[in-house]
Amino acid sequence: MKQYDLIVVGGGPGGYVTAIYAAQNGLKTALIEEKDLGGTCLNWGCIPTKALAKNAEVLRTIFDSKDYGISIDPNQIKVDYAMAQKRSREVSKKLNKGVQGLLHKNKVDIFKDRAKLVNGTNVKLTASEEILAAKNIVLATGSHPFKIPGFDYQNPNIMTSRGALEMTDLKASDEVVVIGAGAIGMEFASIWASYGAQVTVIEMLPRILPNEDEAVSKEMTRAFKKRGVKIRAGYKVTLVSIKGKKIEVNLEKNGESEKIMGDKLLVSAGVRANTENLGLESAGIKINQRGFLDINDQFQTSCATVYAIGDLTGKLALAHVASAQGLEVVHQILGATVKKINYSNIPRCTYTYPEVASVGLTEEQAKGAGYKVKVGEFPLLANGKSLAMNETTGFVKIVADEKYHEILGIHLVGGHVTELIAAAAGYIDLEFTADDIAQVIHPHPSVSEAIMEAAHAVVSKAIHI
Amino acid sequence: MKQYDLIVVGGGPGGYVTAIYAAQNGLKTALIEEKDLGGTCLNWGCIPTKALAKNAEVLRTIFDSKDYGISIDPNQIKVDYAMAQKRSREVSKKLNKGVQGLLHKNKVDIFKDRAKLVNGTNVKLTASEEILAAKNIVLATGSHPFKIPGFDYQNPNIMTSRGALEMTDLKASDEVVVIGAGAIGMEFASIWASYGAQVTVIEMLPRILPNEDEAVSKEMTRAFKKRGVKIRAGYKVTLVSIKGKKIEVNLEKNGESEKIMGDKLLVSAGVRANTENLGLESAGIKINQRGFLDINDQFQTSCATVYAIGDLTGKLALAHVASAQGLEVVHQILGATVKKINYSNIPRCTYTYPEVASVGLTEEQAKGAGYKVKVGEFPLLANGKSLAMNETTGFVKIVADEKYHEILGIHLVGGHVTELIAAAAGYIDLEFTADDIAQVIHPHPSVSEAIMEAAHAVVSKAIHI
Amino acid sequence: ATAGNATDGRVKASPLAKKLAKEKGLDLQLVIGTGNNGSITVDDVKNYTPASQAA
Ligand SMILES: Cc1cc2nc3c(=O)[nH]c(=O)nc-3n(C[C@H](O)[C@H](O)[C@H](O)COP(=O)(O)OP(=O)(O)OC[C@H]3O[C@@H](n4cnc5c(N)ncnc54)[C@H](O)[C@@H]3O)c2cc1C
Ligand SMILES: Cc1cc2nc3c(=O)[nH]c(=O)nc-3n(C[C@H](O)[C@H](O)[C@H](O)COP(=O)(O)OP(=O)(O)OC[C@H]3O[C@@H](n4cnc5c(N)ncnc54)[C@H](O)[C@@H]3O)c2cc1C
Repeated sequence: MKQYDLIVVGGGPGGYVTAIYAAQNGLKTALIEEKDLGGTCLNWGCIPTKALAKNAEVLRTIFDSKDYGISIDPNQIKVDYAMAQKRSREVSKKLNKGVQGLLHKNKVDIFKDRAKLVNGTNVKLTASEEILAAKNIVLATGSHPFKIPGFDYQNPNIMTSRGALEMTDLKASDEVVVIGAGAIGMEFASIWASYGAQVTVIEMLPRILPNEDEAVSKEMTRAFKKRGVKIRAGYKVTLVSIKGKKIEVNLEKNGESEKIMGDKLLVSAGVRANTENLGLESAGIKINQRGFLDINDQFQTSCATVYAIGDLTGKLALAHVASAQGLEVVHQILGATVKKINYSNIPRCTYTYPEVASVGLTEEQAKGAGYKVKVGEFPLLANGKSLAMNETTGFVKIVADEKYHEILGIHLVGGHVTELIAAAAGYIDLEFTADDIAQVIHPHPSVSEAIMEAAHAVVSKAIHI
Repeated sequence: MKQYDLIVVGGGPGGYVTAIYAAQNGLKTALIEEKDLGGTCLNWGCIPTKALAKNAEVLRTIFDSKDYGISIDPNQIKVDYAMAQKRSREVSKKLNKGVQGLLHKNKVDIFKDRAKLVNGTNVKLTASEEILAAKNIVLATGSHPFKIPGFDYQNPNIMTSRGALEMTDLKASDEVVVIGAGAIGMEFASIWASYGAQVTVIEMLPRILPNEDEAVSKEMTRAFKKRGVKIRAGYKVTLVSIKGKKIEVNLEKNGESEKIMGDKLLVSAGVRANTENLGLESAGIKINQRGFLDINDQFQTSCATVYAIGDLTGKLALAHVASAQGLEVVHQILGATVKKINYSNIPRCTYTYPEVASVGLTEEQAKGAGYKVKVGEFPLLANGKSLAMNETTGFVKIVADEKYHEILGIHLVGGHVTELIAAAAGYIDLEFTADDIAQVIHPHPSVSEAIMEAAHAVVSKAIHI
Repeated sequence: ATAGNATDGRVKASPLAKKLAKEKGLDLQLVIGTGNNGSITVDDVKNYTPASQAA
C-alpha cells in the first residue's frame, strides 16, 4: 500500500494548489482527480468565462470603434461564436496542461481516478481498486451547478454554466433568458449582450448582484439597461415550458405575471457540493444542513486527519478561497502558523462590462454590525484616466468606520476594476485606514486614483469632485 | 491691493490641486494661469497622450480580432488619425473645463494672466498690471520640452511632444524617428507603431527606458522589436538634415555610423523648468545648476514664504509628484503634519503596449545602496488571466531585502499594469514585507495574482511556475 | 503622560515595524510613531533607545 504524508482528493484550485505547496514543503503528496486537472475553475469556470469575456470585449470595441476615428462597415464584420468558444476551450486546455506540468515538476503523484474514503487515513481508488494511505487527507471535491428542478435539462437550449461553456450556436438574433443574477449569470448575460443577443436577467431577490452593496446593484442595473439587457429583479419564475422552438418563461412579481420568450435559457442558481459516494460516513464525517462539510478554523472536518477546502466547505465559492484554504492546511500540517481566514475580507469579482469588485462589508452590513459608518465615494466620471479611456461608468465607494476611518469595505464598479481590488484587499487585511490610503501617492492618470479620492472623501473631501 | 492667504502661480496638476486643497481647508486662495487650466498634464501631457493610446489600443484590437473569431477585411477598415487627435483634444478640453468648475466651486479666484514675483509676498499680473498680496506663494510654473539645439523646429515634421499632440497627418506608410526612449518617447513610438508607421527609437544611453530596472528594458526591447519598432540604444545622433521631403538622421555607435530616413521626427529629450521672467531675483530665489528651483523638505525655496512644487523643482517630472507636493505645502501652511516625500517611492508609469510600471529601487540601485537583495519574479505567461486575455508579455519583479523581505522595488511589464502599481506603491509606503503581500488573498483570475506569486518567490517559491 | 503611541489603546505600526520589533523583543507601546497619523515605522523601531524616548 502506497504511503503518503498527504493525499489530496480533487484537482481544482483547492486541490492542486494544496498538492503543489505541500510538495514544495517536503510532504510526499498524492493527488487524485477523476476528470480534468484544474477542476471547475480552469476547465468550466473562472478561466473559460474570462476568455469568452475577452472575446466579447474585442467585439464591443469593434462596434464602438467609430468613437476613435475608425470606420468599419458593420456588414463587413463576420462574427463566429463557435470560434470564440474554441479559443476559450484552448485557453482551458493550455492551463490544464500547465497544472499537470507543475504537479510533475513538484513530484506530486497523480492518480486519474475517483476517490472514496475508507477511513480517516485511507482512500480507495474506484477504478483501479488500489488503496492509498496517508497521515492526512484533504478533500477538495468542489461543487457543481445547481439545477432548479422541473426544467428539461435534456433540451440543449436549457443549460447551466457547464452547458453554456459548450454551447457554440449563439446568434445575434437570439433571445436569451438568464435565471439568477449572481456573478456567473451576470457574466454570461454581459458576454451574450456583447454578441448582440437580446438578454433578460431574472433575479428572485429584489436586486441583481444581491450580495453586493446596494449602490453597486443600482449602477449595474443602469449600465445593463443601457446596454439593452432587460432586468427583472424581485421576480419569481413560475413556469418554464417549451413552445415550438422557443422557451417560454413565466414570471411573477406582486401578483402580476409576465411572459418572456427565449431561444436559450441559462440557469445560474448557485452550486451544490460534490459529496456523493465520497465515503464520508466511513470516516465519520457528516454533511451539514446546506449540504456542505463543516470545518473548524484549522480546516479540519469532524475527523481530525481529514481536511476540507474549497467549494465543498460552503464558504464563498471562489477559486482563491479554495487555494488560500489549501495553503493554510499545509501550514497546519507542517505545524507552522495558520492564518485564520476572514471570509468577509475575500475579494469578490464579477467580470462583466462594466466590472464589479468588492471586499469587506457593504454599507448595510457595516451598519448592521453596529458600526458608525462614514462613506467616501468617487465617480469615475471625474477620473481623468476613465475619461481618456472613454470608460466613465462606475465609482469607488469606501465604507469606513467614523472614528478611526478603519476600512470596512471597498466597492468598485468600472472598466477592469477586478485588477484594482487586490490593493483594497491588502489594505483591509493589514488594517489600514482611509487616512493611510489617501496619502499613498497614486500614479496619474489612473483609475486607481479614484480609490485615493474616495479615501480623501472619507477623511475630509475628495479633490476632484 | 487684493489680499490672499495663498497665491498659486501656474494651473497645472501642481497648482490647481494646491489651490483647491487650500481653499477646501479655509485658505483664501488665488490661482494665476496664463494659458490653459490643467497645465501641461491635462492639455499637452498625461491626458491627451492616454486618449491617443486608447485610440491606438482600439486599432490594435481590431487588427488582432481574427484571434477572437471575428473577421474583418482589412481593406474595409478606414483609419483617420485626425479624428483620433480630435477625440484626444476633446478629452483635454473636457478636463480643462472640469478644473475650472472645481476651482469655481471651491471659491478660488482665477486670474488668467502671467505672474511675476515682486517680492516674497507680492505678485504682479503682467497684462493687467494688478498686484496681488499673500502670506504665502506657491510657484508651480512647470516645464516645457527640451529642444535639442541645431534642429529646425520650424519644420512641421520636426517636433517635440507638443507638436506631436497637434500633428494630425500621420499615415500608415510614414517612417517616424523618435529621439529619446524615456516614457514620453516610448509612448508616442507605441501609438504610432499601432497606426502602422515604421518607427525607430534612438536612445543615447545603453538601453531604452534607462531609468527602469534592466529586466524591464530588456523585455520592452523584445516586445517593441516584435511589434516591428526598430531600437537603437547606445547611439548618438550626429546630424539631422532635410533631404527633400525626408528627414535624414545620422547615428553613431562605437565609431560605426548609420543613416535613418524619416517622414517625421520627435525629439523627446526631457524637460526644462519654466523660470523665465518669473521675478525670482526680486524674491532672492536662485536657480540651481540644472535650471530648477531647490526646495527643502517643507517645499520652501530660499525665500521662506515662497514654495515651489512640480516640474519646476526638478524631482521626478510627474503630475502626481506635483499634486502630492501641493497637498503637503498646504499642510505646512496650516501647521499640520507634513509628509516627507520619498521620491524613490513614487510610482512611475509608461503607457505603452505593453505597459511599464514601477516603484522603488531597481535591483541595481538596491545593490548599490548596500542591500543584500532577494529577487522574486513571475512571468505573465504563467498567469491565468493573462492567458485568458491573450496578453502574456511581461512579468512582475519584486526586489526585496534578504533579511526581512522588506519591499525595495516592484517592477511590472504587461497589459494595463499601470493600474496595478498603486497597490505596490501602497505596499512600499506602508512598509509591507513580501510575506505580507504573499498572504493577502488576491482574486482569481487576475493579473494582480502575479504580484502575490512574485512575493511568494521572495519568501520561498512561487506556486504556479 | 506615558510616552508612546497607545492612544485609545490602539498601537498603529507598519507590518515591517512589527516584524522588526518582534525580533528585537521590543514592546511597540513604548515607541513613538512618526509615520502617517503617528503610525510606527521601521525607522522608529530601528532608532528606538529607551533613553531617547524618556522625554
Ligand atoms: C461558470 C463559472 C465561473 C466562475 N468564475 C469564477 C471566477 O471568476 N473567480 C472565482 O474565484 N471563482 C469562479 N468560479 C468558482 C470556482 O470555479 C470555484 O470556486 C472553484 O473551482 C472551487 O475550487 P475547488 O478546488 O473547491 O473545486 P473544483 O474546482 O470544483 O474542483 C473539484 C475537482 O474535484 C474532482 N472530484 C470531485 N469528486 C472527486 C472524487 N471523488 N475523486 C476524484 N476527484 C473528484 C472534480 O472532478 C473536480 O475536478 C466560477 C464557477 C463557475 C461555474
Ligand atoms: C507628452 C507628455 C506626457 C506626459 N505624461 C505623463 C503621465 O502620463 N503621467 C505623469 O504623471 N506625468 C506625465 N507628464 C508630465 C506632467 O505633464 C508634468 O509632470 C506635470 O504637468 C507637471 O505639473 P506642474 O503643475 O508642475 O506643471 P505644468 O503642468 O507644466 O503646469 C504649469 C502651468 O503654469 C503656467 N505658467 C507658467 N509660468 C507662468 C507664469 N509666469 N504665470 C502664470 N502661469 C504660468 C503654464 O501655462 C502651465 O499651465 C507628461 C508630460 C508630457 C510633456
